[in-house]
Amino acid sequence: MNRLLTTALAGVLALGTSVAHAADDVSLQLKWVTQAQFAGYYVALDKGFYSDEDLNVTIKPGGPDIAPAQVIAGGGADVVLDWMPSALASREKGLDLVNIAQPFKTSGMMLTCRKDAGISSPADFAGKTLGVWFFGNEYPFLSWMNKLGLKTDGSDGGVTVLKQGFNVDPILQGQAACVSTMTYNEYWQIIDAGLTADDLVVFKYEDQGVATLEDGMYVLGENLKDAAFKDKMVRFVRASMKGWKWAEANPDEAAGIVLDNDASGAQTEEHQKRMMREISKLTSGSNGALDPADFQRTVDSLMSGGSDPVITKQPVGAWTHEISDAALN
Amino acid sequence: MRSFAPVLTVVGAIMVIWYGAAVALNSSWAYDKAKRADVTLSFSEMVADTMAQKKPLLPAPHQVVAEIYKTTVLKKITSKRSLIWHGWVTLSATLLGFAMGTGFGILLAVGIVHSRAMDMSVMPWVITSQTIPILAVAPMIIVVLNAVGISGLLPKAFISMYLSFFPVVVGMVKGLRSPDAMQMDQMRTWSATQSTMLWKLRLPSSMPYLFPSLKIAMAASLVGAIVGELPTGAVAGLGARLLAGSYYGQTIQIWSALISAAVLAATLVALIGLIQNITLKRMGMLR
Amino acid sequence: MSKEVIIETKGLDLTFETNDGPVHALKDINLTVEKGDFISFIGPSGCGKTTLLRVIADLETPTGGTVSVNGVSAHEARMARAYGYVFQAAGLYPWRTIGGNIKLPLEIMGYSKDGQEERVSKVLELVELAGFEQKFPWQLSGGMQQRASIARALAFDADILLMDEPFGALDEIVRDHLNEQLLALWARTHKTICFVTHSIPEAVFLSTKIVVMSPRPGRIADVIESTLPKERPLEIRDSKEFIEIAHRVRDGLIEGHSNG
Amino acid sequence: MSWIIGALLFWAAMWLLNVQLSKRPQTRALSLLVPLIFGVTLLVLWEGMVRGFQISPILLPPPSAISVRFANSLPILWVDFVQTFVKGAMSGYIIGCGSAFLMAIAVNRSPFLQRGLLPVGNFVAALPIVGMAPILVMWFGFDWQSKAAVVVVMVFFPMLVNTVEGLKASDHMQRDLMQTYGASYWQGLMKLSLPAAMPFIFNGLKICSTLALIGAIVAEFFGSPIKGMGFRISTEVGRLSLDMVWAEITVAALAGSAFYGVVALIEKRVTFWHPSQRG
Repeated sequence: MNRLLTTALAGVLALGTSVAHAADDVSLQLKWVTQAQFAGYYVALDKGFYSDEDLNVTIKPGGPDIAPAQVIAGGGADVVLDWMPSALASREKGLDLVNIAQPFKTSGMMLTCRKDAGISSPADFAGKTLGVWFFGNEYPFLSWMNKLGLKTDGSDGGVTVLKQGFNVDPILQGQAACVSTMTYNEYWQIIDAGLTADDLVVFKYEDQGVATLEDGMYVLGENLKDAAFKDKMVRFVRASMKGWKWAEANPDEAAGIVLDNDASGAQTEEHQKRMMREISKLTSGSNGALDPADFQRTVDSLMSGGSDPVITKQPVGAWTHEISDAALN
Repeated sequence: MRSFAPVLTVVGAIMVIWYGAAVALNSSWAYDKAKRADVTLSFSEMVADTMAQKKPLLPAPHQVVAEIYKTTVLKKITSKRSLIWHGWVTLSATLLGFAMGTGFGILLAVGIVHSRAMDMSVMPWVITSQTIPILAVAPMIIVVLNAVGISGLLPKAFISMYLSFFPVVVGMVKGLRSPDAMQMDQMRTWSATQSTMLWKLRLPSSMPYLFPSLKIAMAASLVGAIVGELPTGAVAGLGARLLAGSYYGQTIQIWSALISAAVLAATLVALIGLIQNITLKRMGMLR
Repeated sequence: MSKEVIIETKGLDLTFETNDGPVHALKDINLTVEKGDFISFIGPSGCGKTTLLRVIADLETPTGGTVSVNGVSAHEARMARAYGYVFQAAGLYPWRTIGGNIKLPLEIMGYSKDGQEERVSKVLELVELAGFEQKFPWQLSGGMQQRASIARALAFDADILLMDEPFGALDEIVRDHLNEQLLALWARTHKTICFVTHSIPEAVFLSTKIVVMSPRPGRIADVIESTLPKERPLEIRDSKEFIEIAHRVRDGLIEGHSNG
Repeated sequence: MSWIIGALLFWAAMWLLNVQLSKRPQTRALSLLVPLIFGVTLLVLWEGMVRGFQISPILLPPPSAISVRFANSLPILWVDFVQTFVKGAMSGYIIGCGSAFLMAIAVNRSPFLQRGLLPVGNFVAALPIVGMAPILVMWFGFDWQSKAAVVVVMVFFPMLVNTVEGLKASDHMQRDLMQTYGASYWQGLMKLSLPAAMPFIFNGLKICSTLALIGAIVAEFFGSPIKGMGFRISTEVGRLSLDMVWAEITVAALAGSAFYGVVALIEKRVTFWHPSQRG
């Protein structure tokens, strides 16, 4: 109700300033719940960067069972945030997702293990239980295990895979030797729960050479044929990147803005501030344009899957610089 | 007083078990922590620790009560951290879904009672519909409804409706068929039409069957609203509190959301009970 | 030469505590039942006749006075399975066949399997239900169900039969028939029967002794010894003697009522 | 467009057929045929609408695609079925209903406990127990044990309330009769209270049979090994294999209906004497 009111108000204000034409509506589907991971968009909304661009943006929080690709296919959003592997897999299913901007330069994904479970290097994984997120987030893990030559189907000599819920309980309870974590989020939940950095070993996907591109902006290819839509996206990307850079420069304020927008009221200030700092490390290297080399590395890693690759053929037209070039230059 | 003492005893016993379980479940974490800090815990220190952990496996009752107090009384109702606000979000979806489910259920029951074809073909599928795991379908329902431009309260209410229409159909089919042959024949001697029979005989006689069904439907509707909030992300509502609590390991928050949901359910069911008493008394069906 | 006393109550008193205050159900009941008697309790509803029967059966505990059955307390008598009890309704278990229902008390009392079969067929013959052993109660008419419930009360060796308005819900034709059968049964088995009814002709036709009761509080207004012979065809109800006794019962009822 | 019109026409035709069929004297075959025709009609309508409106298979696949996927994925579906239904739902159902039954018998002896436990039981039965799933997964680990635990908690109170209610169902006269026989408590329980309670007990068992599968599937959303119906559903939605998701839902519906049917069949056998079954 509150949000409706604010958007309505924003609409009225926008009308007041530029009576000539109404603001363009854009809806953005996040990949996960409202948190500092998406600070750039909330900053852009809060600081008026979107309305400066004459955009009326609605941000839809995600959740564990929201598949952004499904939402955009159903027309529930104009832009979605997704991970490259999942987006490419969706492309193979016939959904024409195109990356228009990539604010995240580096991956924040890692596998966090307990030292007392007897793990010091990836060579120790065999026979252990590893917690993994599914729902389209399992692809980087699967290609990594492939690279290590470890089976994930539960057969001998491989690893036992556990579908991790949306928390880090399995490692706290000792049900898994390792769990998937993000540098900015779950890792700190483990620390908050009482384990110390000395108790843990972390393997960053970035360091293992299996990193994939996270949290890119994707739209439907057919929409890009529409000039008006393209123009809208150019403005959207420009405002969003402005938001991101502002968030990097003012992490504490950005975290505050995120907290204001969290409808669940479950986030804590401490956690969000810390998350914002970690997120800044991941976004700082990007101006918003996708680096084709990063793309190719992701594709190669996904196609190297031996008998069961995540994607089977070289994707064509999965990204474009058209929007980011127009937005950033 | 006679009826309160046993209830209080049982609740008291549950509390004792709860506290005992809290100590038992949380103690290993307390010892773990102490071991890493290189101190030894006395028993009383351990118990004190298990009562006051930030993220206990099982929070002690007073921690939950304190959390509920903090998030209801001490927070402004409009605050996003207020449980009352979240309760309201869930309640509105529950009530909307309940109303839709009840309406749909009654219509379906009327159809089934009046048409043999409907009775034979629809009824088995009504039962089958309840074996579909709604949580699995919930995200898809929400996405599909989104695609046709429906979002916000309605998708959740649809899930509530899906769960709540079932008991109403079952109860009302029974209720609408409850007038005996003599009463029906009596109506026929006055050459009453089907609709007169429905309004003057079938519906009034179905009331004692309707209300128990409504109670079940209300509880089911609340479950539906909460389930609807789970997969749609931690946006708002008690389900979102549950999810966010689980996501961040905030067990105290999970329990306080659970208990609030329980209180909400109990209140709603009691409300229907009250309406039931008043209605049935007016209709002379209650001594 | 006096006969053996089977049931004896002295100064029996029973007060129920209800939400609307105490209800004085029985007051100062003194009663003696001798072996082979057929006693009827008659009176308007609420006069405590059923309650009195239930006290004898140890289904209610009196608040004052004593009851002895077969020379022991009512409780001991119940534990010794001294009587069979027939309720107002047949009260057969719908999930058991007629045979199974009659076996029920036998199973509880630990009769042998063979003994059970033998008794079932014997009592079914007594109540003229032979051949209905495999039927379920709901497949039988009301009168047949009530006969089955009498058979159930007869199945085990109890010398006393307590019957609480057993034919109250049946129509007159069936009732007459069952009354005749009951008399024949009584003659054959030499049981002592206590019978609650609110029908004057039924009481007079069946009993050797009629206990007239009056309400609020329930007490005995009159005890009438029947002078009718043991052999009683239905036509006896037209005899002068019968009508005379019926008159006395009616007078007793009216008097008890006006005193109350 | 032709798909939509065709489907609607088919719907109308089949409905008329059903109306005609239902007017005939009722036979066993007919009472199976009519709902079957209705079910097929629904599927045809679904197929027609999906094709006619060209709904993306990522949103809603047509039944034909689902059945193809179903037929091609039998081994996976079987593994998931065993994991979720046999291990999770069934063991939880048996433990939950069994312990609730024993508890009810224990409570039955004490009117004090009955008066105390019934309101509390009713309160808990109305609880959104689903919310306990994350907690129980936290306690009992991620494998089927935690799913069974969720099912136990879900079915316990409905079963308890129904059984306690049922044990009180024998009427006064029948209990007095047991007294006149000088029957012991256990004799009274075995010969009277339990048989009389059967309709209520089966009511509880039927309610719990639908709850059990839902509980087991929901619990898998909060952490699971990489098999199970709930795991597959949530994972395949993420992979946009909606045909697989619907294949699992089909399995769930089939298993759930079959389970319900078996319980109902046993009920018919056991409570043949009850007016509702004599029909």
